[in-house]
Amino acid sequence: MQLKINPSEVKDIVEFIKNYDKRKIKIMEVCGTHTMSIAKSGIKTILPENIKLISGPGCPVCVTAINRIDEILTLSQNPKVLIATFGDMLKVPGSRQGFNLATLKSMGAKVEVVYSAMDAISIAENNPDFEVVFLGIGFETTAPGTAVAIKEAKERNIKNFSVFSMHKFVEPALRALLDSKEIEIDAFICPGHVSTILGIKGFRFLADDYKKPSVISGFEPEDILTAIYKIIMQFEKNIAIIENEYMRIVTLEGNEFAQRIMEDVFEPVDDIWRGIGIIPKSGMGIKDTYCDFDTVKRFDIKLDFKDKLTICKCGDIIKGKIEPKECSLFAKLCSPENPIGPCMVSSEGACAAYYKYLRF
Amino acid sequence: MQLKINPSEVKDIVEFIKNYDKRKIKIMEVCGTHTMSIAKSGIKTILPENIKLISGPGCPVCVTAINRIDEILTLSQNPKVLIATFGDMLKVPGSRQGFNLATLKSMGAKVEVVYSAMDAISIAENNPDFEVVFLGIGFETTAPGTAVAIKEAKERNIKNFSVFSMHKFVEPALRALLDSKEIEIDAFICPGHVSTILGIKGFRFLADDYKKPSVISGFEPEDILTAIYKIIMQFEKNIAIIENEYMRIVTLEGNEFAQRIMEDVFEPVDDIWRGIGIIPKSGMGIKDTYCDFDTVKRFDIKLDFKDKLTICKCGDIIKGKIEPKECSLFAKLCSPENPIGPCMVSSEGACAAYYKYLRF
Amino acid sequence: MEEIITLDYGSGGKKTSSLIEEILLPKFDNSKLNELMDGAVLKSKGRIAFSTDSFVVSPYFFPGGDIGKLAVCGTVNDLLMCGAIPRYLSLSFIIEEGFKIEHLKKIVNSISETAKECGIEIVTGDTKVVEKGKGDGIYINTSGIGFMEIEGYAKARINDGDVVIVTGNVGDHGVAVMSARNGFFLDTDLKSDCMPLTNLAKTIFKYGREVKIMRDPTRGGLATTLNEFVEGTEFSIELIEKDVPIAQNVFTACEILGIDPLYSANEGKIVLIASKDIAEDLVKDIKNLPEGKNAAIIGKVTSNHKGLVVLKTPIGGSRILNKLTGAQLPRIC
Amino acid sequence: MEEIITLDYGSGGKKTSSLIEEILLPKFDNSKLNELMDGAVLKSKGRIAFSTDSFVVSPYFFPGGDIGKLAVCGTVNDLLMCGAIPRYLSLSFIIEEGFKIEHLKKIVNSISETAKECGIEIVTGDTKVVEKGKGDGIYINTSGIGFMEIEGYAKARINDGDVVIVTGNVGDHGVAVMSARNGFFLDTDLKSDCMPLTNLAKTIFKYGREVKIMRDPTRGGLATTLNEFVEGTEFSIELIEKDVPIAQNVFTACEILGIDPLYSANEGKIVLIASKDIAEDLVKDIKNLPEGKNAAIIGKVTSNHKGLVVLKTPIGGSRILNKLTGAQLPRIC
Amino acid sequence: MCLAVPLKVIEIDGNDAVAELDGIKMKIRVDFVKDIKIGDYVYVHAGFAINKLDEKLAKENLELFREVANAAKNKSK
Amino acid sequence: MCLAVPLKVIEIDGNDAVAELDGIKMKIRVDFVKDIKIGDYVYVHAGFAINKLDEKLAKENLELFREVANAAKNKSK
Ligand code: SF4
Ligand code: SF4
Ligand SMILES: [Mg+2]
Ligand SMILES: [Mg+2]
Ligand SMILES: [Mg+2]
Ligand SMILES: [Mg+2]
Ligand SMILES: [Mg+2]
Ligand SMILES: [Mg+2]
Ligand SMILES: [Mg+2]
Ligand SMILES: [Mg+2]
Ligand SMILES: [Mg+2]
Ligand SMILES: [Mg+2]
Repeated sequence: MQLKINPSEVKDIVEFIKNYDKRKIKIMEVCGTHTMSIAKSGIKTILPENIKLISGPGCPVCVTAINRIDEILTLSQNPKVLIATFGDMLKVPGSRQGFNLATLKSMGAKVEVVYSAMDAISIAENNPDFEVVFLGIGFETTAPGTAVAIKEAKERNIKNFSVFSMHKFVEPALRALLDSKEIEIDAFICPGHVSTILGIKGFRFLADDYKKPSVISGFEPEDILTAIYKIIMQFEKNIAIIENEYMRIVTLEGNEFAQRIMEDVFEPVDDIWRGIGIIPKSGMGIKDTYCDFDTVKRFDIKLDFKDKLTICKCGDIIKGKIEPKECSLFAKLCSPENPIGPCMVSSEGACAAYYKYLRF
Repeated sequence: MQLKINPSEVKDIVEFIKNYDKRKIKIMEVCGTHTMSIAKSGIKTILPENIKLISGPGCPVCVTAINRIDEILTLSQNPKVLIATFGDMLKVPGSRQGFNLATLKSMGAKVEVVYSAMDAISIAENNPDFEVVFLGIGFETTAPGTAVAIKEAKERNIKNFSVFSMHKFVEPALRALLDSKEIEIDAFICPGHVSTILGIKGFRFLADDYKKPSVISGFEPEDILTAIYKIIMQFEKNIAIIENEYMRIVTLEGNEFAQRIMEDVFEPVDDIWRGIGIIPKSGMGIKDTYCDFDTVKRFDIKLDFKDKLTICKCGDIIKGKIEPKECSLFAKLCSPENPIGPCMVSSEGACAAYYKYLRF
Repeated sequence: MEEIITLDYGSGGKKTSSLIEEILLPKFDNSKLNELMDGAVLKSKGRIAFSTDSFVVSPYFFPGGDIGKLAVCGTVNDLLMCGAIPRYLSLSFIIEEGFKIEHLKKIVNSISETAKECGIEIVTGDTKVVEKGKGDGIYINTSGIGFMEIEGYAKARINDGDVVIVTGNVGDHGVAVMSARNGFFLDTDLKSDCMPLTNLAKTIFKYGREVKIMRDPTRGGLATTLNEFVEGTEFSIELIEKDVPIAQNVFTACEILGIDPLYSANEGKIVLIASKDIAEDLVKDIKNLPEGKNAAIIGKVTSNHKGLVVLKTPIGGSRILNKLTGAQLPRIC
Repeated sequence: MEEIITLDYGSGGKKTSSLIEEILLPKFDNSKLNELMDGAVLKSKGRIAFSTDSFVVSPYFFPGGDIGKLAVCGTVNDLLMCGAIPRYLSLSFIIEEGFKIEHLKKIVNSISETAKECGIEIVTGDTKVVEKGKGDGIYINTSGIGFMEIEGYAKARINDGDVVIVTGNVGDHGVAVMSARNGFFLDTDLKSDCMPLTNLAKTIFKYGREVKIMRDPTRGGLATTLNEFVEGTEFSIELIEKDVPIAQNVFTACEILGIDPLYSANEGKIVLIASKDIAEDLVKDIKNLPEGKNAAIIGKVTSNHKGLVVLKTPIGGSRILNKLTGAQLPRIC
Repeated sequence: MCLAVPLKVIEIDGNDAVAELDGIKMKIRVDFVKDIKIGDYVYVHAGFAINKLDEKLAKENLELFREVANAAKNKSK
Repeated sequence: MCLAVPLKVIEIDGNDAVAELDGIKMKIRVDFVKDIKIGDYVYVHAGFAINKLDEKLAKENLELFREVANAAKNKSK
């Protein structure tokens, strides 16, 4: 199936954007995968001065509070516990310098990288002597998979499996950002895969409630360039609507089965976001029906919601207030080899993307 | 403290024995450590034709029935079990070709070599998730140590420690050999360290009941040569008494404390000896008071007492009926690298000693 | 019972001898090794290249090869990259007890066949056995000696206007091994490119000093090797993303796992910098070899970004291509 | 947190470079290594000796040395035993993740110091990191090249009437390491004899072809090496037990653990066979070196027991001394 | 946020399925993509199909790119 | 059967003790060798002292050897 267009056609869009100088537009790409794709394709290097792309709170690793990381690291020291996690979480630093899952693993903690929540269930079955804890990170795209795993664990009566849910909803975070008024965002590139689950309706609030031109976009360079083009056009036409560029997979209503499974297992709870703080009803807590599979209850973890002091400016970066190079640690004390903040750890973190791809 | 004499003085004893040609004497050295010492010092190469030293049933590894080895190997496959053993037991073959504790360990079984029964207790304390099974082998010299370990485990309420007792009494085996009349033994070199525990009185039965000249001997070449000299002298004088050459440590009554501890923990049970078969009251069973620490009860092992067919002639060797080189497998199919029988495994086994030191 | 390696095989005694005599010597029959001395005594010539590598690949059998083939190719290729013709190899095993002798034989066989293919003699060796749980089946070290053919490959000779050439698709080995190891895929056609670079290198040698430097981009992949070429120099490399040859299935596997083929290891490729004048001819020559059919000019040396490698993307953007920072891991984000 | 090695250090990227540049290069400063190429390009000369060994000693720090010192001495000594003067060394690490960088530094330091002492250059290297639980802290391979000084040490030249010489007490290393490892002892003065044999070997070289063969009796100990000398030949060795030098504490430790010092590894001794005519002089010369003060003639070559080593005991008996069969283990019997 | 790739479904067994692209086959779950059949393309994220990729819509997407490219070209002039 | 070596007792703490010979120190148990004191020699088997080695008796043992040696010498003549 053909999914990509001819490079020469892409060039026409590039050419237009490059030469667009009519107004300043600050666009937030909400999704970390967009951040990554933008960086890898060099889109920032072809944007005119007046168009800025800023990274939003859409890297699940970056928004995870250091409090949670510390709790996970502590849990990993329990000799009965085997942590199953997406590779993304391995190097996120806790509040003690040098401590992360990778270094603790190298000192003996049991940590396995999985590709799917279902893999964690298999690990639990194959390691009956361990308590397998799956780290549930991600937004509405990832959470339904975790929900399936929890339901399956219950059905199959798997006793040594639980989920440390740090799943989050995108909307409350975007609303919090827009409501705070600390920052100016003129338009949004909306996360294509979250939209696959939530549907176009899931991001309508950006246009309806906040009057921000918004385009749901795929992840190829031509997707993103098209989205930028469409945002410019909205400004040209002086309208603010939600558009769907990612039509090959995103529908109006989204994936209702996935929504239903997610709602069956999770319920909105207040949650803390790195650098943003507590956002009401922004986290996905595991419902009581599935409390046997809730790591927090199983290990009686007293979740800490205090704002931990950190020198990292990720919070401001996630909020679009500053660019990575404006953090005084950037590329000095903080680098992908020795990351201070999560934005430098995740390959889709804004700081990592900037560090790796744009420090000419 | 000086314990050894001048080599030139030893030569005088050697010279005498070398030239002694008055009568044929077949002496059994009961103890495997004697077998080893005789082989290492080359005593057999200086004996005249008419004096023969034959190895007795005094190698604890050699006399352990293949049934027990099979049971141990099966037990080692239990993933919760950690076997703690003297190094001696590591390569004793079970009835399936190639299976021994060393090969099973190399495939993942948990096996640790200890120097003392007390080490096994420490291992149990340091590995609370494992069931530590100590393999109790040996005669009256070794059994008191195992008894102390069991008593200590009980006192300190150690829950994951037990002993697979294969400890044995020397006297019933010697009586069985002598009663069987299958073999001719003219005299005995009695085990010096067993005598340390049992005292001279422990071997008096050889002279009193069987009229065999017997000398308790230490393990230096001069000890053994002196013992041989004294045996010759008994024949010359036509007497059969028990003499104590190892006077620096062996007393008339032996070590009564050790005897008492041993009696407190163990009781005589019928036991099976490799190649000899069942000898009544020859084994040390763990008394009911300590049944919590009895591996056999703890793992509900159905001890097998059937004579297992084996091509190995160790039984005949232990009984002094044949010499190693008379076994058709010796140095052909059976060698220390690939031992068929236990006499080839233990460094003090008669076959191993012969193979290693005497195949000119 | 299946025959396995036990600690005894590493004790230096009879079992060690039997391992050497029954499994190793018959496969590496040559008079230098047969002496079983502490080392081999060899004929040498002028200047030599000397290289070493330890191989710890998991799984030790993987699509396209095994640790034995890899261990021979790895050192042979490093010697070639120095401008030398490989001649002698040492071979040292660290085997975990419990390793199947059948597996060892298979590995030894592939070592022997690869060595023959490379025209290299295995002249000295060593075998150690470590306890269960203190290894990963088998680790192999090879060290090699080659006789110098072309001297002076060095980054100091890189110059503005030079071009960057790669002899084939990049990323194959790393992706194939990662897939074989992590079991995320049910089945793939991915195969390691593990092979001796002898013919490729000999073709390149013909261009003498027109070739400035070459290297086999193993761990760290193409991106890391290119960075090593220019770091600390006055020059930068401009890499044209669309010109870098990548097999479609490697590309797809990387997309699924969220990893980057430019950082994925190669074990049968050369990346080199050559003067512009001969670049076309050289690529043509390389393409004439079956293993060079996907060779391509993938970039050029400039003075624009001192010490950096800059990737030109298909949409006309550019970005920095750094050295690898940390092992590549499958990601969901 | 204490700095430790993580998998990233073995990924071939930035961390690998930093390991090399910050920990390794400063200690092994030499122009060949600094190039950081795939291998080193070296001056050679006539005929060379080539040897390899992997070192897996546990514990890696032991009384009298550490795995680093051992790794340098081991290969240096093997080259000397070939009749060569050691010149170049390769160095390859297999490090288990979680290994303390402080420990690595200590080991690297001792490698560097030992290399200096031996007058050998470390010219090429490699570092791999394996997952926790797939190693034992650190394994090291060294391979070495030496320039031939005396050719023709070979068992074919052993003859009836030759004598067997050992340059000092036997069994030290094996017993010291076993004691350090198994913790059966609370405390001992046992120390590995690990050291370069350079001066001893050079002294022996002076006797040219009057020395028939020599070897460092490492794994398998004196007994195994002597067997290797005569197995498959027409000759036997008669060893005089009382003349074999053994330190009192080594003897005692062996008695306690039930092991045999003649099978215990040495890492700083030479055993050799020389013609009778020069034996006394040679021993005198060796004794003049501090490391040779316990040297002794310990036996002779005869034709009595083709291929065997026969031990003459103090009481006038004799027995065969075989090769080691299986690892030595502490015993109670 | 969420990497996802389009793969072709080649086996289905309840909520388990096998998907393939360029010879790379992987087990996936299709719990929330109903009425799926062999030959369908799905976007897979973290082992789960998150939606079907409709061939018709994919074509429309391409057309959208071309329209935008055209419009951009005209506007640039 | 039972290797045992004579070691010198250098520390005592209840049934635990430390014994030494030629600089080699090891923990031993002295459960069944009572009235032990520092400086005593004991025979140690598998970590347990099995008996004290009496200096006087050791001398007698040496004398025994010598007597036997003497007697043997005379008999050989
Ligand atoms: S550069 Fe590092 S410390 Fe600064 S904001 Fe980014 S991640 Fe945080
Ligand atoms: S040679 Fe082997 S098979 Fe024969 S009796 Fe001895 S141990 Fe048994
Ligand atoms: Mg998304
Ligand atoms: Mg005894
Ligand atoms: Mg050697
Ligand atoms: Mg190399
Ligand atoms: Mg290499
Ligand atoms: Mg070696
Ligand atoms: Mg290379
Ligand atoms: Mg060597
Ligand atoms: Mg060596
Ligand atoms: Mg290397």
